[in-house]
Amino acid sequence: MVANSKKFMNDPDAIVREMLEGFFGAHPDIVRPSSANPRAVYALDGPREGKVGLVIGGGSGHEPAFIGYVGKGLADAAVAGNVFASPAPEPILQAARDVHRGAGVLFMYGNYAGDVMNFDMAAEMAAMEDLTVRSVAVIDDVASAPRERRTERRGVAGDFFVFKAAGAASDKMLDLDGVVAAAEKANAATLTMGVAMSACTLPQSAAPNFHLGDGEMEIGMGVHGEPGISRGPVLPADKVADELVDRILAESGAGAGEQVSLLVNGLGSTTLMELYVLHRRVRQRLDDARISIHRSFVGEYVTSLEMAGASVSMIRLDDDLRRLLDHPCRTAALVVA
Amino acid sequence: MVANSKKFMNDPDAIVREMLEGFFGAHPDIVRPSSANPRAVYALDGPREGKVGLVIGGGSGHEPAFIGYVGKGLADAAVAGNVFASPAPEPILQAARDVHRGAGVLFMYGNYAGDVMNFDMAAEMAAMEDLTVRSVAVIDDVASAPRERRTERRGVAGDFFVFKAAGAASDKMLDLDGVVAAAEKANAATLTMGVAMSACTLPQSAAPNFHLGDGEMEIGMGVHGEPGISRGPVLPADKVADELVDRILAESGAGAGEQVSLLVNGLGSTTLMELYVLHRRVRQRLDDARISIHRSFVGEYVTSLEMAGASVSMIRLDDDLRRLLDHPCRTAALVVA
Amino acid sequence: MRTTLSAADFVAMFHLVADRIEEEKVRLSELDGVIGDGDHGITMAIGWNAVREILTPELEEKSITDVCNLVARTFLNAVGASSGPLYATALMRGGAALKGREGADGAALAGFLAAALQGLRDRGKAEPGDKTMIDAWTPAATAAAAAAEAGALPAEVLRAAAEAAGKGADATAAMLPKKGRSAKLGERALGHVDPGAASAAVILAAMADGAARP
Amino acid sequence: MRTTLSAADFVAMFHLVADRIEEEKVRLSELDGVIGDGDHGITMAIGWNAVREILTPELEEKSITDVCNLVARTFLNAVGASSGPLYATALMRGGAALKGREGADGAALAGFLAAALQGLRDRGKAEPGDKTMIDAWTPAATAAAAAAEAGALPAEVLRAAAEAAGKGADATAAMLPKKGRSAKLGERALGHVDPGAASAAVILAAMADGAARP
Ligand SMILES: Nc1ncnc2c1ncn2[C@@H]1O[C@H](COP(=O)(O)OP(=O)(O)O)[C@@H](O)[C@H]1O
Ligand SMILES: Nc1ncnc2c1ncn2[C@@H]1O[C@H](COP(=O)(O)OP(=O)(O)O)[C@@H](O)[C@H]1O
Ligand SMILES: [Mg+2]
Ligand SMILES: [Mg+2]
Ligand SMILES: [Mg+2]
Ligand SMILES: [Mg+2]
Repeated sequence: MVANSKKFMNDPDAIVREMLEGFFGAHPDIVRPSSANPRAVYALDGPREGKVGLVIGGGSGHEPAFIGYVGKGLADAAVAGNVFASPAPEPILQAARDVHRGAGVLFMYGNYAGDVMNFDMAAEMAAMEDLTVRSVAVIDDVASAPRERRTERRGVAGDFFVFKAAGAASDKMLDLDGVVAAAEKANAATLTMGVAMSACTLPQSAAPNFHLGDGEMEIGMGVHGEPGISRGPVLPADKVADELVDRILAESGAGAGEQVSLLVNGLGSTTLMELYVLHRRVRQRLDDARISIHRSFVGEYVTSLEMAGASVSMIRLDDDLRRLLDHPCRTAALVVA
Repeated sequence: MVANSKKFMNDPDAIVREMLEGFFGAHPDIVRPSSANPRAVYALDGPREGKVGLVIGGGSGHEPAFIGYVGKGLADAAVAGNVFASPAPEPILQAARDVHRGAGVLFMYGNYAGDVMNFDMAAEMAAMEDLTVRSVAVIDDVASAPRERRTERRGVAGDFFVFKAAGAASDKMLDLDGVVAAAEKANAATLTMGVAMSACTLPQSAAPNFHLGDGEMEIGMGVHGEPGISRGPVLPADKVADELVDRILAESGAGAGEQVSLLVNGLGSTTLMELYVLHRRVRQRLDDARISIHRSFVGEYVTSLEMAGASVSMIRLDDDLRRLLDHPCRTAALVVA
Repeated sequence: MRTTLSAADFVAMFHLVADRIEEEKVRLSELDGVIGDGDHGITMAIGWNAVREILTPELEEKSITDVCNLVARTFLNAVGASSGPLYATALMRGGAALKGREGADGAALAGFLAAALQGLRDRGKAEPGDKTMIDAWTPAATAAAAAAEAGALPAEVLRAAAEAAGKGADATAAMLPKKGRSAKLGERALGHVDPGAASAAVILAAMADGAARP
Repeated sequence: MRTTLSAADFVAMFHLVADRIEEEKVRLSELDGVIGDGDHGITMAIGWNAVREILTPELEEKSITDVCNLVARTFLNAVGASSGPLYATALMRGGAALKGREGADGAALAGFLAAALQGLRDRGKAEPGDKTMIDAWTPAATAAAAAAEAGALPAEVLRAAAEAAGKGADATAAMLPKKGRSAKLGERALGHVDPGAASAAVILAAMADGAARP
């Protein structure tokens, strides 16, 4: 396996800026740029008086996360870091200022040391300006730490469900406590496990960012190639799905008669055909467990450049969370009508 | 460049069936299966009395095309062939019967010898059953034949625009002539050119389906690896975009003050980041030509398994076509609200 | 050697075709990878494997025409693609040419092949020299007619057809493509054999071997 | 050799750091590729190249503290990631320790490094032995303090720190990771040097070389 090191790019050092320019040019009906904050994407008609401002963010290279989730009904702003690197505090703080409408701001991001440090520094700086800011770091990756240490877990594709719930809560004009509560509830209800088949190549380097042998896959690998639970020969799709589902079901506590929502997420170069083959087995397993699926999302929601691999995320729903997921939104990556 | 030959699959001979099962299990709110026609996907609430039935189809491996474009406001049915192989006449005919509501049926597919033969056979069989069927083969790929022989051109990502226009026309209850006219108008207004960076691997074979050298790209290559216009070293993104736009603009006749819609489409393993970098340049070029963009679509709309590459499609709009593109639809791959 | 071929012989021949196509699958896909989309071997194998499933002993009781029709429909539905309509039409036309016959002699076999070729041409609209399977089937039908004219037995007619098809397939390497996925390739296709022509030679050789079995 | 380092010397040292990081970029990313996400060299180079841009002659007129603060903020904003907050905090704390000084002697340099280390620890909450840059900076600060105690000149203090950092970085190969992206790696990280520790050694060596220039 050789990662694809051929890319459509000009200057690798300019790739994030050029991506953002391209994004604004493509979706002027959804987002707007700010010359004061070139690393942020603002919702055109998101922020409004009395609404909690939702700022999400993280490293670039995970598109459509995070910029694709900005828009009415979801995030008010996304701050983009360099590829696989948290954004710096300055643009995060600026975004907080810009989306603040008197009801406070919520920062949301995947739980990585870098993101935590940068968003925390921004929150400290915001506090000095008397902006009320709270933070929720998504911790859905079951493979990244045992249950007893779940606050150490990484945030991966489950970001999608947790952001969606918080965005809906904020769009419904819940107050900051209410939005934080919705985010935390979704965060606690969401579990993800992934599997990687190949590495990806960072735009600035010519080499794959990790190595997986021919015919090898790694179960539980993180979206940046962080090592997972086990590495071994490529298994049939149903076996892979079983490994992911077993682990998720064992932890979730979801039982017969309950309802969940599913995300079968592609990491970059895994085909939709394969994702549906995986979904087929995941659904069989949930049917067997008499857990019903309220809504499934299948496709690329949180990627790792052109890595080959997939993840399964499950959010255990109650009426509240279901309503939040079904709440309308209009973003570049997701339209719920 | 080595194509990714590791896939999430069980039995390669069962992959299309398993994909479809996964698709139905994921989107029961949008599509339904038919036990009488295991290779077809039916819209849950598409077909209705007096509405022209729209049946689209083609080889599998291009997901979300074609199954992802089935639903209210777009296609009433999609028929899936084997990977990169047209579906057979039997399931196409069955779909025609099943979506027929007294107003005739329109078949739409990309213009490939195999698809033409199979859909034509199905149309002949339908005629013997007194079903009125018309056909429109999409011919958007400017690289596949010179303008004088444009009816020989292949159908690639522009399928998306042409299907969308026809689906909207049928949802607006135009009669068969009207829907055909809308489809043909969109077909004439849509031009696409693509570029490939790597091959893909068919599920049933272990080898890439064609060869592109390290550091090479091919401009004008088709979605199955059909050779294009020129093969050479990988160019900067802006140069690639220029090559595609030059060719499209030269032919389209779109001039200052006009409006178009754009699709920057990924073929499989090209990242969204790169697609936005391409869109950036395409938009600069259209801005320079004072052509305005009504709506842009950026992402994977018509793929070639996990091929790396991209295409740019442009549809020249008038008021009619714009209204058809903006018409609401709800499918697995596209929600317009 | 048989003087006429029965429905059971056709069943046996088609069995052998299925086996040979499976054996040649990788080579045929590789040929298609060079000038097409890389699936021809896979497609043919899917089709002929589906045919194998319906080649039951009961089928031997049916007429040659019925056998050909059933094989045609089975192949078509399993395959689609370009090969599906082409071979389905060819087999139905070939089968129709043998309508009402208990057994097919050398001349009947030549008629079968001529009708099959006409089916391919009607369906695909390709001309000889377009670098398609037509360039294997055309010399095959011609050679079969000549052999039958000379009084050859069915297996000999098929052998002549198979040899001509092989030469015809080889000759496609020098042709510029005009039809099918490789049509856009132009000069770059020079030097490469057309996969559909190559598989035609495989099919006819299998039929000849099947007919020659004791 | 200088007995004290001025703001201009700090500017020169940071220049050299930027050069050395650029040279070591690929190696550092490769180290991160083994146990992290493969971007450490890229990240550090982005940051230090941004710093290079602001290292203008005018800056030499400012205080050491101001230079450090400006470098810290520039690095942070260019980088984000883990390294951004860590080094920004370290540099601000180091700069603060030199507040009001025209020039920094050996003892002041040791104080600078001790304050920087404390900044890294406050920001990242990593302990020695967690297999991070802390395992290079901790022995570096200790060695610097010992050298200063023994009356070493600034360049000698930095040299002692750099050598200890190099050894500290090498020693991370034997450690199990506890913080950062590689924390999930466990046993598999054994035998591999932590990229952040490796870059710490590069930075300190560059500073020592810069301080020793005539
Ligand atoms: N119009 C046509 N007439 C005759 N043969 C054709 C025609 N188009 C294609 N072929 C044959 O079909 C072969 C390719 O078949 P296959 O790979 O199975 O289908 P597809 O082109 O759909 O991938 C070509 O090598 C050629 O011999
Ligand atoms: N909490 C921490 N405290 C100190 N150093 C840390 C911490 N987390 C990570 N590091 C250091 O950061 C390095 C990785 O930096 P870098 O690759 O630039 O950032 P990222 O982890 O965001 O990709 C690690 O090798 C480690 O030395
Ligand atoms: Mg990183
Ligand atoms: Mg094909
Ligand atoms: Mg083919
Ligand atoms: Mg890193």
